[in-house]
Order: sequence, then C-alpha cells, then structure tokens
Amino acid sequence: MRVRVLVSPKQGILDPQGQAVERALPALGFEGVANVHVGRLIELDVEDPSQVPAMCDALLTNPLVEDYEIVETAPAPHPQPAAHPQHLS
Amino acid sequence: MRVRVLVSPKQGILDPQGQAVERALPALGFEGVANVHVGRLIELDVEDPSQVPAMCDALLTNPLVEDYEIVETAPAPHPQPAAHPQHLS
Amino acid sequence: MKFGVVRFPGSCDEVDAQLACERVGDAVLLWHADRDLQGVDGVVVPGGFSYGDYLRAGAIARFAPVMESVAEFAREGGLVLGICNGFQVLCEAGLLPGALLPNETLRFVFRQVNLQVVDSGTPFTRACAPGDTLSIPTKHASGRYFSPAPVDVVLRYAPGENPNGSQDDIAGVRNEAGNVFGLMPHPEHAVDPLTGSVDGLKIFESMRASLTSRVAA
Amino acid sequence: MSAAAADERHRALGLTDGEYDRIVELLEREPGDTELAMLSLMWSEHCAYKHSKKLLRRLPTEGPAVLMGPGENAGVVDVGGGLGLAFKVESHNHPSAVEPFQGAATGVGGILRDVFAVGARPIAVLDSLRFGEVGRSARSRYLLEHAVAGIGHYGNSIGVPTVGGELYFEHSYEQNCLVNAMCLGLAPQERLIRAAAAGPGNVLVLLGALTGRDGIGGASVLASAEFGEGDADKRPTVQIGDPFAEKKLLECSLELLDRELLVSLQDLGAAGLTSSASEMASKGAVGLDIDCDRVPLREAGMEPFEIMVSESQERMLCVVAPELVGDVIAVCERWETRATPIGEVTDSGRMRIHADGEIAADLPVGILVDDCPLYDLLPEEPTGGPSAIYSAPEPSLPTGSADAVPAAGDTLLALVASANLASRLPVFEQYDPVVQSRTVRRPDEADAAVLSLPTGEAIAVAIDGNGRRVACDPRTGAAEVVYECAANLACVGGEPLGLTNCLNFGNPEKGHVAWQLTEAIEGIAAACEALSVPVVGGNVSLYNEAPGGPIYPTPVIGMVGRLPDPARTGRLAFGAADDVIAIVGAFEPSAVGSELAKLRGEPLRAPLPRLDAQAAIAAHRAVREAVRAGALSSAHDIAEGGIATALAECCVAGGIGARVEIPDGIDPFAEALGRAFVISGSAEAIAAISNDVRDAAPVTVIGRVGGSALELVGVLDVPVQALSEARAAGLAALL
Ligand SMILES: Nc1ncnc2c1ncn2[C@@H]1O[C@H](COP(=O)(O)OP(=O)(O)O)[C@@H](O)[C@H]1O
Ligand SMILES: [Mg+2]
Repeated sequence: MRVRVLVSPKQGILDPQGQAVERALPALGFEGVANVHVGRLIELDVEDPSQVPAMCDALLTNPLVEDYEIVETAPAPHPQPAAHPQHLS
Repeated sequence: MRVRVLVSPKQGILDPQGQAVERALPALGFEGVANVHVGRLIELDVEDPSQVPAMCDALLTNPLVEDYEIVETAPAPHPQPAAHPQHLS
Repeated sequence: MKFGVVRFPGSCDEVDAQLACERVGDAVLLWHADRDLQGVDGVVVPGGFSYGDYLRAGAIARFAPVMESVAEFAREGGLVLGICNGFQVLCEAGLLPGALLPNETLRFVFRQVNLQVVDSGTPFTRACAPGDTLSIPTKHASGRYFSPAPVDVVLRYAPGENPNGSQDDIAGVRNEAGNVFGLMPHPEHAVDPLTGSVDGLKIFESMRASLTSRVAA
Repeated sequence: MSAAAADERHRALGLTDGEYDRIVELLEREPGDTELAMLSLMWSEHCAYKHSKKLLRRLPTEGPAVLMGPGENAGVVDVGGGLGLAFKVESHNHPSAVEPFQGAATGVGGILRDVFAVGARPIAVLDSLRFGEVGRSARSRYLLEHAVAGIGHYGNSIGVPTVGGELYFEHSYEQNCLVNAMCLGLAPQERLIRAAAAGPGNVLVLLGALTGRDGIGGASVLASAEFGEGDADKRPTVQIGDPFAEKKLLECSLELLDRELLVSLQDLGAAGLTSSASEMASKGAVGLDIDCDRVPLREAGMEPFEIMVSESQERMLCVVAPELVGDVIAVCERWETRATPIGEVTDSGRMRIHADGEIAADLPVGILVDDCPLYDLLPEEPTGGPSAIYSAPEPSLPTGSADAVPAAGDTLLALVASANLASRLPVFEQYDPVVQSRTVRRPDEADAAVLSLPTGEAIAVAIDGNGRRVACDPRTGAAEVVYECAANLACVGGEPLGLTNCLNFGNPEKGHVAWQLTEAIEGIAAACEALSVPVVGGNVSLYNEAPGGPIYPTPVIGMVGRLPDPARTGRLAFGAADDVIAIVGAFEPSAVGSELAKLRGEPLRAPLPRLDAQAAIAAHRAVREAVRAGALSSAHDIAEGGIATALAECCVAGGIGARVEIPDGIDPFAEALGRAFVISGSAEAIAAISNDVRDAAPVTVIGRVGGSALELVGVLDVPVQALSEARAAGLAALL
C-alpha cells in the first residue's frame, strides 16, 4: 500500500516559508493567492497501513507544531510518478 | 479554491531524506516500509486554480529535481485543518 | 569529574564540546549505538547535523540507543546539556519542552550574539551573575524556539539580537527539575581567547561546580 | 574512408574525428559502447587537460615544503611537527549554472573528497564565486542566493568551517557563473596516501553511496536511441549532495587509514568509476578487473556504461589486501557506510569491465589515461586590446561634465556600496566559520583566515582572482592575483608555503582565449618563481563561453602560508585613536582596470601598472615581520577601490575614523594590487619599522587614527557611520 502523509504547520504558528511564497507570487504576476502554507509530504510503501498513525506520532511529525493527514493511494504500487506534472482535481 | 501542491523528489534522483527515514523506521519497530520519499506540501487559496501549474513551474517547485501534483480540495475554504489527525482513505 | 559527549552520525561539534569540557574536567565521547554512559557525571548532547538533520532537526537522533540511557540519566537527576542540535534532540525527545523551528529568515545564520542570563540559579549558569551578558556564537538553520506553554527560560538573546525569530527572544530553556538545559548558541566555541570570547566557559564551569558540590554532598 | 566517418557516436560524445581515428588505430578495432563512453570521458578536456597540459608544465611545482605536488588528488605541504597540509581548489561551474544549490553543494562535496582522499581531515573551505551583475540580473541574483546556500548547506552540515572566499559580479559571467571551492586538510604525514593501485590480487572496494544515473551528462546520448516516450526515468539526473553520507564516508575513510587497512584510496569525481579506477591503475602501473554486477545500484536496469560513468556523489574507491577486506567492511558498517568489493588488481595493464558475465570493456590503461592527444594552442593577441573582446561595463556612476561628476566623498560611498566592494557579511553569515575550534581569524577580521595548529603554530589562507584586471592585461593581472594572495597572508604574518589554482577561461581553441591563457599562466609562473611559492595542484575549467564571448579570464589562486604564533597575527581594523597610519611599499596605482573605472562604464584598457617583484616582496616581508613581532594594531593590503577604500575598510572594521594626507600624485581610487599596505600602530612602532626596512620598502606615514570620520585632507571627509551603512547595504539589498 502506498501511503502519503501530508504534514502542515499547526494553525497559529508562524510559517515563514508560506509567507515567503505568498510575498513572492504577486511579484511574478500571480494575484489572488492567500493563506499559503508550506509543509512536508512523506510518501511510503507500507505493508500494514494501520501502523502509519503511530509512525507519524513517533517520528514523521512533531505533534507540537505540526498537523498531519494520511492519504492512501494506489494499492501496493511501485508506480512511476507522472513524468509530466498532472493536474488532478 | 483551496489547492494543495504535492511536491516530491523526481524519480531516480537521490533522496537523502527519504533514505534516512527509511533507515530509521525499522529501528523504531516499524517493519515492512519501503520506497520512502520526503517532499514538500504547499497549500494555498487561489482565486483562479488554472494558474497553479504556472505557479509551480515559476516558483513553487524546482522542475529539475522535483515533480508535482496538484490537488484541489474544498471550494474556497478557510478551514481549520483537523485539530486531530484524520485517517482518510 | 567526567563529562560524556554524545556522538551521533552527523554530529559536528562533539570534539569542540569535548575540548571545552576538558578545560574544566575530563571528557569522553559516547557512541550513539552504545547504551553505556561509562559512568560519566554529566552529559553533553552536542551540535551538528545528526542524521543530516533530515526530516526535522533532532528527529532521528532522539531514537539512538544512547538516548535511552541519557533519558534515564536525566530522570535520575543527572545534568544534561544540549547545545544547538543537542537542544533540538532534547526537545524532540521530550526531555525539554517546546520545539525548534526553521529560522524566520529561512537561512542558516552564523552570528556572535549577546545573551542575557535570565536564570543564574541553574546548575548550568551558577557561575554567572544575574543579568550577566555572555558573548557566544550562534550557528543554525532551525533555532526558532516555540512552546505553546510557559517555559523556564535560562537565556535570552539581548534586545535586537534575536537571530532566528525565537519566541520571546528565548535562547535557552531548562526542564522543570532544572537538571536538563538546552541552548541554541554554542558555549563550546567561546572558551579560548585565541578563537573568540571566553564567556562560554561559564556554562562548563557552572556544571563542574554543580557536580563537584553534589559529589561532596 | 576513416573509421570516424563511418560512425557518428563519437561526435555526440564530444570526440573529434581525429581523436576517434586515433582510438581505432591504438585499439586496432572499433571500441564498443561502454569502451567509447569511457574513452570519451577520459579524453575530455576535463579529464585529459588536452588544451592546457602543455602550458601547465610552465608552473613551478617544487619547493622545500612540498610533500605531494600536482598529479595527486590534492597537493600537500609540510607545516612542521610531522603534519601535512593538503589543499586544492576545484570548479563546479557548469553544474552550478544548471542547478545552483546542488551544483555548489556538490562542488564542496567533491573538493572535500579530494582532500580526504590523500588522508587529510578537511579543516577549512573557501569559496570563489562569479556571477553576472546582480544589480541588473534577476537570474544572477537567483544563482548567487542558491549557490551560497548550497555551499553553506554542505560545509555547515559536514562540520568543516568555511573560513573565507571571494565574490565578484561582472557582466561577462552572466551566462557562465563560476563556482570554485577550495578545501584544506590536515594529516599526520604518515597517514598521507597516494592513489596508485598496487598488488595484483588485491581487492578493489567501492565505498559510500549507491550508484545512480547522476550526472551522466554527455554520455547519455548512448542511451538516447533507446529512450522511448515512457522512458523518462532513464534520463540522467541532477546530482544531489548528501553531506550526511559524506560525513560518514569521511570519518570512515580516515579510520580505515588510521588502522592501516588500505593500500590506496581515491575519490570518485568527474567521470566516476572510469576516471578513478583508470587513474589508480595508471599510477600503479597495474590493471583492474571490475564487475559491474557487483556495483550497488540505486536504480534498476542500469547499463554498464552508465555504471562506469555515473557521477553519483559521496563515493570512494580503495584497494585492500584480500585478508583485510573483512576488517574494512566492519569499520564501514560502524560508520553506516556501504563497502562493496567490486573487482581486483591485476597485472594485465588493462581495464576490464565485466557485466552480465560478459566483457563490456577491455582497454589498455594507457589508452584511457595517457594517449589522449595534447594540443598546442594558437595564441593570438587581439589587435584592438581588451575592448576588442569585451564590451564596456554599464556605467552606474555619472561621468562627463564636471558638475555631473560626484564629489570624492560620494564616489567613495558609491564604491564601498558597490556589489564588488560591499560587505560580504550577507554571504559569509550563512557559513559556519568556527567549527573544529581552530579559527583564529574569521571573515572580515583580517585579509586572510588564520587557523591554529596542534603544534602551537598556525596557518593562513587566502583565495583571490580579479578577472576584469586579468582581462585588461592577462600577464600582469594574473601575477597580481598571486601577489595579492601573498599580501593577504603577510597581513596576518603568514609566509607562503604553496598555492593551488583554478584556471577559468573561455574556449582555448580561439586565438584570443589561447593568448589570455598563455599569458596568465606565464604571469602566475613568474610570480611563483619570484615569491618562491610552488604550485601544488589545481584545476582547469575551459569553454566558459556565451554567444556574446568568453568570460573574463579568471585564474583563481588559493594560497596557504605558515606563521609561528597565532597569538601574534594581524587584524585589518584600526585599533586605537592616535595610532599612526602608514603606507608600506612602492605604490604607483592607476585607474586602469579599477572598480571606479568600472562604475563609470569605462572600456577595459591595458596595461596595468608595472609590477616590481622585488619591491612587492620587500613590502610583504616588512609587513609580515612587523605583524609577527606584534608591533602593529592593523595591517591591510591596498586592493580594489584604491587607498581610499582600504582606509574606509579599516575605519569601518574598527568603528573609528582617521585623518590622512594622501601623498602627492596618488589618485585615492586608483589601483595596484598586491604591492602595498596600510598599517597602523604606535608612533614608535611605525618609526621602528620604517627604520628597519627603509632600504627595501618605503614606509610613508600618512596620518592618524581617530575621530568619527574618514578625512582625506583636501579630498573627502565622510562619517564612518555613513561608510559603514553604505558598505553593509550594498550586497544585503541584493541577497
Ligand atoms: N591549473 C593547475 N595547476 C596545477 N595543477 C593542476 C592544475 N589543474 C589540474 N592540476 C592537477 O592535475 C591533476 C588532475 O586534476 P583533476 O582532474 O582536477 O583531479 P581530480 O580528478 O582529483 O579532481 C590534479 O593533481 C591537479 O592538482
Ligand atoms: Mg580526485
């Protein structure tokens, strides 16, 4: 099972990376962007997906400052990530 | 529109962070984990989601070393990220 | 008086810390994979980039076998000093409160900073007078201290000198019991007039004095 | 019909028809794919030095302190007490232009490996950077920001202090940035090791990272025919630096040497296994059998040629006696570093590469290492002078009618705020200069970094190279760089022991570039001879050309020296009010090639002011001895921006003013590098120095330290605060 862990900075904690992106985008001509946050994406193949929350609490995230969300993707793939970026919705 | 950009190291490229995590997990008693990659998660509110691929190419990602995927989530939310981690599948 | 300085893969300032300890006592390196603390009287978790700082600074190192012994040592009241990466490791390990986040500038920064001694009553600062200022280098990419709850602050950056956006200018904190202390600046790089200031020596001298009086008691 | 004409593979790999014909002639057959990949890299400019090797022979390489000279992974000089100091500078220009963070980071990683490959523990890094005009070019700002971050990332994470460097911005680097890194290492002399493989039957062991398709670069054309649409994963990839892996590899390599488990050791750099293995074989006059199937891979399905040319980072190759292989693996396991026997030393004199039970390559070592043709250059001095090659810099100061020209004080403020002269703090603040507890002088404290040695003595190191001045006048400009390095060492009391160089030039097949290269090497060689400083190593980076022309010819010199007492070293900051200020040395500067000329947009001109070697050397000696005697409060060489700028730098560093009368006939902004100094000290001390060296080097008292402004009587009067702010803001605004 391929699993993704989406880690974002906890609400209310200063996120300078997100701010930097938010400041830089209008300078490149991208308007109408708000609320930018930058976090971490961890992708892994696991035999037992029920272990993932424990992995998150122990190692993958710091619960004091980060929230996370676990998303299971394809069943046990060794997939080629798209060679070209895809737009999924 | 709330959009997530999932950025991962390009296939084949060295991912020292992923390797470090992959080596650390068994030591914590988590077995059966493979193919770990660590990337970045960027979350943003955009007025015009069709601009996001251009933002990715211009600023949010480094196309030489990263691939990305765009995921649209809730329509224009200012949501509270779940206070407690959620397990979605 | 014997200090033990932990060496993780990726530690960089462990020999510097050892040299600093040796100015006030004996010091040995403690290998990350060994649980044996070799009977040391105090432990230093040094600076550097343990496990490459991958994932989060200190996140992987806290699981090294030696850290189980260090945690045990701390629970029994042993003195544990965490410097920079060592501070990050101690926070990740829950031996100190709070977390160290990426610098507000998002850059690594090296800077000689002035520190105000907020609490000169700890075993790590007793050689300082209250309100002393220490000139000590800082160098890190993730030194922005954050804690949702009130903490026992030992050192603050002098006004206007906060190099990383740390909450309330916090540079160093202790645990409630007072036997575990972590700071982002590097006192081991301020022990020799030839290479900089000597203000950092006060931290090591304080530890020696605390340990000596304990042994005597 | 020649073999070459029949087969086009070699052209895509960068070999000429003539070179290919030569290969066929030597082999008496056509090379196979893997062989051709290996040969094309070994016969590349980067590995074979085919356009520079003959010229490099001009450089003096011998001296009493030399323990290892050019030809080894790093040169080594004797610093006393049984210690050797290894050092080398290397370029990573092209990878940094493509991906500046990783390019610069892996540049540092590569030069560190060269140093620990000779058994030395890396103790310091310096960086030498060139970009386009950051004030005008967003691309250059991007490259600067990320290259600096990359250097810091690698050096900081691996625990080696970055103690110095240099940085210039010129239009000529807009398309071709330069990222050169230098590393110094220290070794007990008995731990020094050479790369020569020896002992048929000994085992070849690959240490460190997995091998992936990193930096396969040009050779990937061999695979391109097989690239289907869905084969994106087979494309070569950008090299990613892993300082954590290298830290373990470094500790592990040094422990293997301390335990005397290795016969020889070699890093893997450009051209990967091919280059490392064939050079080890060549140096030891042996053969090597390598089994690709045993090379641990990061990706499935790699072809033998990919394995042989992969530039995956953080790998080393060593030769081990068979009975010690187990011990080697045990040490490596402790350091969590992979160690894999991949072949053995033979007496065949051939490189034989096995894969899938077949022989993928079977080449005489000599054809790989020695037989690439060396070319003579056809130098041609451009008839129109330097401005025939380079367009004038864009002006940033008004010129022309008298009232448009800024007052001298404003000129000085503009100079100290200009990108080339402004404070480098925003850069070096991103580097750790103190780890390892040796750093006696950090950046901005003195003209050279000073590191203490366990012997109680110290070493000094500086790196320099002003390409614009070399473009004006290659021979004198290149010589000036050597003198400036020596002058920097003199400011901290250091006496030169040896130097390393990186020759960054354009396309040597063009007459004017060939001329620049020839002249510059002549200038360096003559300076080395005059100063008695041997060249112990270096690197050459050619073909730095854009459609608009070549980069400024940029020889970068890194020089190391020795001083007896770290407690008596120099500072550049004025120390105390009432100290006397003097110029030491014959100083006859000119506006040619100066920073002010650049700010005014003047075309490049020749010649630079004449360089009197004996006068310069006498000035160096006078300052060095005075610093060593502890007689001075400050010492600073007069370099870019002239004496006004040098004085401003001493004032800003000390936070104190000065009142000075510039001697008649000296333009305060005119330049002559490497020849003269501004010193300060007590009146008695300056008088004593003047007395001691009167015959050899003139000492001209010009004023006193004090007040809160820098006053050049009759010329300018500027508050130190204003100078300090201008100098601080110049680069900070761009980074
Ligand atoms: N400009 C130069 N001056 C002196 N020696 C040089 C110069 N360029 C290269 N060398 C020497 O040639 C040898 C090969 O250099 P290089 O290919 O860069 O080595 P490596 O593969 O170890 O990085 C080295 O010993 C180097 O010191
Ligand atoms: Mg080498």
